[in-house]
Amino acid sequence: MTITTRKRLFVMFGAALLAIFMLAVRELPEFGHYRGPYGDVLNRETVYERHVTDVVSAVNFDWRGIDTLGEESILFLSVVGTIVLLRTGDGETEHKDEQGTTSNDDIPLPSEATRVASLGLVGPLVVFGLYIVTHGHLTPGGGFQGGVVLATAPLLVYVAGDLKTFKRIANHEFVEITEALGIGGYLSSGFLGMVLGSAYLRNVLPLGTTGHLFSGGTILVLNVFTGAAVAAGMVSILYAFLEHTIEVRLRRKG
Amino acid sequence: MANSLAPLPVLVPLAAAVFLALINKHTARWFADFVSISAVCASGIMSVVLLHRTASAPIVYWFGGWTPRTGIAVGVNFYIDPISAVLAAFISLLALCSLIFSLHYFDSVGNLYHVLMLGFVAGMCGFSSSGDLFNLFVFFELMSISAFALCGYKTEEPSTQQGAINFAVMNTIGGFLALLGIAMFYSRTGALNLAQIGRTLSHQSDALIVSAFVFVMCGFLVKAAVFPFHFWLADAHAVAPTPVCVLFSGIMVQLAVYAVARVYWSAMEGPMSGHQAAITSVLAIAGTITALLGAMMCFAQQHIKRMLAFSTISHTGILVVAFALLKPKALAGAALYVIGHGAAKGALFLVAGILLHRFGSVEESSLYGRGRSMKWTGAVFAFSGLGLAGLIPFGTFAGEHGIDVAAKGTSFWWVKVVFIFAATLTGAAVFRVYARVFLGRGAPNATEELATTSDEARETKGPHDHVPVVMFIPAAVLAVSAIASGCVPGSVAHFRRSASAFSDTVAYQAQVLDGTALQEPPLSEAAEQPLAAAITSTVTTMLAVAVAILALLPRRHRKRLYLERLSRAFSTVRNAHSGKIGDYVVYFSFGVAAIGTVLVFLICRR
Amino acid sequence: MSILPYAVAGWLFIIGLYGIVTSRNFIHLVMCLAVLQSSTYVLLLSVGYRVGGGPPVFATAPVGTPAVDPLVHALVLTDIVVEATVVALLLSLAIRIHKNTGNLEPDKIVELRG
Amino acid sequence: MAFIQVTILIFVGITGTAVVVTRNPIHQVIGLSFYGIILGLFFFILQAPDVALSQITIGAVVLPLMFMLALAKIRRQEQRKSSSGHPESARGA
Repeated sequence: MTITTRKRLFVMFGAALLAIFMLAVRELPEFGHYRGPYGDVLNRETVYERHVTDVVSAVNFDWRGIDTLGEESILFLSVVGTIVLLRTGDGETEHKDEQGTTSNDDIPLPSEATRVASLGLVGPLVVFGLYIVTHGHLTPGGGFQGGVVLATAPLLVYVAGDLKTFKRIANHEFVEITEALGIGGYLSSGFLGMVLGSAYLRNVLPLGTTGHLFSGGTILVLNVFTGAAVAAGMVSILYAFLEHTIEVRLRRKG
Repeated sequence: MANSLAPLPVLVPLAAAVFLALINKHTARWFADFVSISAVCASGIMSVVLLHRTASAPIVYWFGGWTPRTGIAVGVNFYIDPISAVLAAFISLLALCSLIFSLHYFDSVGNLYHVLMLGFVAGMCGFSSSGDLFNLFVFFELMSISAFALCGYKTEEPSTQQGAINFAVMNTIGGFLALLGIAMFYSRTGALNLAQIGRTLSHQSDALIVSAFVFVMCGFLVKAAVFPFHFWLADAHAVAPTPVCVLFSGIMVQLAVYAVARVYWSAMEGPMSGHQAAITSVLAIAGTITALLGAMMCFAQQHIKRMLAFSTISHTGILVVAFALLKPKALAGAALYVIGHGAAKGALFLVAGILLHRFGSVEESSLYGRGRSMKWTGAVFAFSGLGLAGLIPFGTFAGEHGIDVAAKGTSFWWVKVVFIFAATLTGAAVFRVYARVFLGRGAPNATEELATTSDEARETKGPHDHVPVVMFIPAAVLAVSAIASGCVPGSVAHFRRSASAFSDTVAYQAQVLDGTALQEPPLSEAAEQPLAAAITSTVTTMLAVAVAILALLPRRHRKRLYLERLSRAFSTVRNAHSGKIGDYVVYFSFGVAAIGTVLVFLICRR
Repeated sequence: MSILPYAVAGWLFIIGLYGIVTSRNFIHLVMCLAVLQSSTYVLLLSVGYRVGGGPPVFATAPVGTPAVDPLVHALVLTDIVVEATVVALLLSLAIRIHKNTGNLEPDKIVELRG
Repeated sequence: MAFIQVTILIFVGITGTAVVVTRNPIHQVIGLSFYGIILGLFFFILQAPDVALSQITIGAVVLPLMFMLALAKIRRQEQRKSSSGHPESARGA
C-alpha cells in the first residue's frame, strides 16, 4: 500500500475506532466523580497501616510492590537490550576509522561560563535527587522521580565538557553494577517477608513514627533500591546512545 | 506460608538474570550457561511441585500478605491452578531445551543473551499466573521487552531490525490498547483484581464493558497473532535466533490466548452471559480465517523459519476457535493442544537451527538434498511434522479431538473441517521440506515464486561438518514430548477437570475474594468415539503426505493440475504481508474497529 | 463537557496511530508511539480524579480529607517508566537499522515479504 | 469542570497532534519536550504531584534527550558514510 492509500483507509477505521471509544466512555462515571472503592480504601488505610504519608509510594512499594518489581525488571531488561542492540558487532571497526571524519564533528566545546554553571549545578542536583528518593514515603516523589533527577547529574558533567569524568561515572561496568544491585536489592528485600514466614514483599521492618524519615519499614528501603536502579538504568541508556560521540570527542581533544 | 512456592517460578529466573548481569564482566560463558540452566530447571521443578499441589485446590497467593478486606482486593495475587501450572512448567521445559541448544550458539557474545532469556522466562511465568489485570499488563510488557531485544539479537542483518521493529511496534500498540481497556474496567468497577472486577460487574453489560473487554482482548490477541493482527509474527520469527523462536512459537503466542480466556472466565463471564453467541461467532470467524490463512501462507513459504511461523499462526487460529466455543471441554482440548503443538513446533525450529548451523541457510531450495546424511535429524523433523498434522497419539490429536467434541452439536460443527485443512497444509509443508532437504526428492529448484529472504548469517562458529549432540538432544526430547503429551494416561480427564474448574467463575471469585476453597468439580465423562477420530487423524496425515507429494511433482504436472494458477491467485494475499509497519497498523485498526463494532452492536442494541 | 478528558485520551491514541501509519521516518514513528502512549496517562488520571479532592498525600492534611485516587497515580508512574524503556529499545533498533541499511524510511526497507 | 482544566486539556490535544504532524524529527523533539511539560502541568492540576514530577523529568527531559542523542548518532553515521565510501554501508545493502 502507498501512504495515501493507507491514510484513506485509516481515516475510515480510525473514525470507527474513535466512535466505539466515545460510545464507551459516555458510560463512564462523570469526570471528577471517582467512585472507588480501591483508591478510597488505600487513602483511608495507608497512614494507619504503614505509617507513611504519601499514599502513592505506599501503593508502589507495598500494596502493589510486585508491579514495581516487574517494572524495575522491565527497565533492567531494556537496559540490557539497548546494550545488546547497540553493541559493536564483530565485523565492524567502529573506533578505528575516525580520522577522516572528526572534522565533521560540529559539537562545539562549551564555554567557560557553561562549564562552571553546569558543574556548579551537579552538587545541588545530587542532593535534590537524594532528597526526593529518601522522602518518597513522606512527600510526593520517590525512587523513580529521584532516580531520574540523579541520572541527569552525570549529563551535566557531560554538558560541561568534562568527558573523562563523565566516562568514568557513566561507564557501563559501574552503572550496570549499580543497576543490578538496585534491582537485586529490591528482589531480595522481598524475600525478607518470606523468610519471616509471611508472603513475598511483606513489609516486615519496624514501621516507625508517621512523618519521620525512618518510617514505613521496607517502603523506604525499596525506594532507595528503586532510586539506584532507575538512576543507573537511565544513565546506562543515555550512555549507550552517547558512547560513540564521546569516543570521538575525547580523541579530538587529544 | 504453605504456598510460599507460588511466586518462585517467576522470582528465581529473575534473580538469576540480575545475578548474571552483576557478574557479567567477570565470568566465563560456561558459568552463565550453568546458572541459567539451573535457574530454569529450578523454576520448572517448582512449577511441577505447584502443579501437584493444585490437584486438591488452586493456590491463591497474595503478595505482601495483603489478603482482601470484605471482598475488596487491596493487593496483587497470583492464581495458580493446574492449567497455569502446566503452562509454567512447559515454559521451563521449552526454555531449558533452547538454552541447551544454544550452548553451541552465539559463540561470540557475552552473557547478556542469558540475561534476556531468563527475563523472558520470568515474564512469561508471571503472565501465566497473575490474577490481577494491571499486573498482567506489567508481565505482558516484561516479556515483550525481553522478546524485542532477543528478536533483534543478530544485529548485523538489516532484515533483523525490520522484523524486530515490526514486532515491537505492533506489540507495544497492543499493550497500550489493553491498558486503555484496563483503565475503562477500573473506572467502572474501582478494582484491578480479576475476581473483584467480575463480581462487581455481575451481569451488567453496556457499551463500556464490551469495549473495555474488546480492547483488552484485542491487545492480547496482537501478541497471539490472530488475523488481522498476525502480520508481525512471521517477520519476527524469520529473524529471531532459532532457540528464541522455540519460545516465541511454542508458548508466548499461546499464552496470550490463555490470558484472554482467563480474563473472560474470571471477569467477563457474568456480563457476557446471554451474549455468548456474539463472542463465539466473532472469535470463531477470526480464528477460522487465521487458521486457513496461516496454513496457506505456511505452505507457500520457502524460508523454513518463516514457514514454521505461519504454521504457528494457523495453529493459534485453532486455539482461538477453541476459546470461542466458550466450553470447558474445548478449553481442556486447547490446553492439551498447546503442549502438543509447542513441543512439536519447538522440535521443528530446533531442526531448522541445526540446518542453519550446518549449511548456513534455512532456504528450502538452497538446502535441496543436503540433509541426506543427517538421518536422525531428518527423522525428528518428519516425526514432529506428524505431530503438526495431528496424528494419533500426539498431544495435538488429543487436543484437537477435545475441541471437536465440544463443537459437536453446536452451530460450529464445521470447525472440524477447518482443523483438517490447517493440519493437512501445515503438515504437508513440513513433509515437503523433509522430502526435499533430507531425502533429496522432487525437483531441485521447484519454485519460481518470489524468494522471500536472502541467506541468513550463521548463528554459530566452529566446525559445521556434523550435528553437535547438544543440538540434537533437545530437538529429540521435544519431539518425544510432543507424542508423550498425548499418551499420558488420564491426562485428558485431568485437563477436563482443570478446565471445568477454570471456567467456574463463581467458585473462582469466591476463592480469591473470600478464601473459600473450591469443591472438586464432578467428573463428567461424555461418550466419545475415539475410533472415528483416530481414523480422521490418520486420513488427515495421509492427506498431508499426498499434498506434499503433489507439491514435489515436476512443474508440467503441476500445471496440468492447475496448481500453478492456484498459487498465482494466492499471490495477492501473500503481497499483503508487505513487511511495512504502516500497513500492519492499518490492518490492526481495521481489526479492532471491526471486532469492536460488531460486538458492541450485537450486545448493546436494545 | 464532562467527557472531554476521555475524548482527549481517545484522540491522542488515534492521532498516534495515524502518525505511525503515515510515518516516513522511524524516529518520527517512535515519537508518535510516545504520543499514543500518553493517551493511557490521560485516561487513567482522569478516571481517578475527584472534584475537590486534594493530592493523596497526608503529610499536612489529616487522614479523611477528600483526596483523589492514589492508585491510578501509581499505575501511571509504572506506565511512564515502561514508556521510556520501550522508546529506548525502539530507538536502538532504529539506530541499528540505519547503520545497516543507511535508511530510516519504514517503507523503503522491505527485506521481509510474502 | 474548571476552566483551567478545559484549557489545558485542549492544549494537550493540540500539542499532541502537533507532535504527530510535525514531520521533521528535530522540530518534533522540541514539540515533544513541550508536550511533556504540558502533560506534567495537566497532571499537577489533577492533584497528581508524584506523576507530574515523574512526567516532567522523564517526559520533558529524558525522553527528548534520548531522541536528540539518537538523532545525533544517526547523523554521525550518515556523515561517516558520505565522507568515505565506507565498507559498512556496503555491508548493509
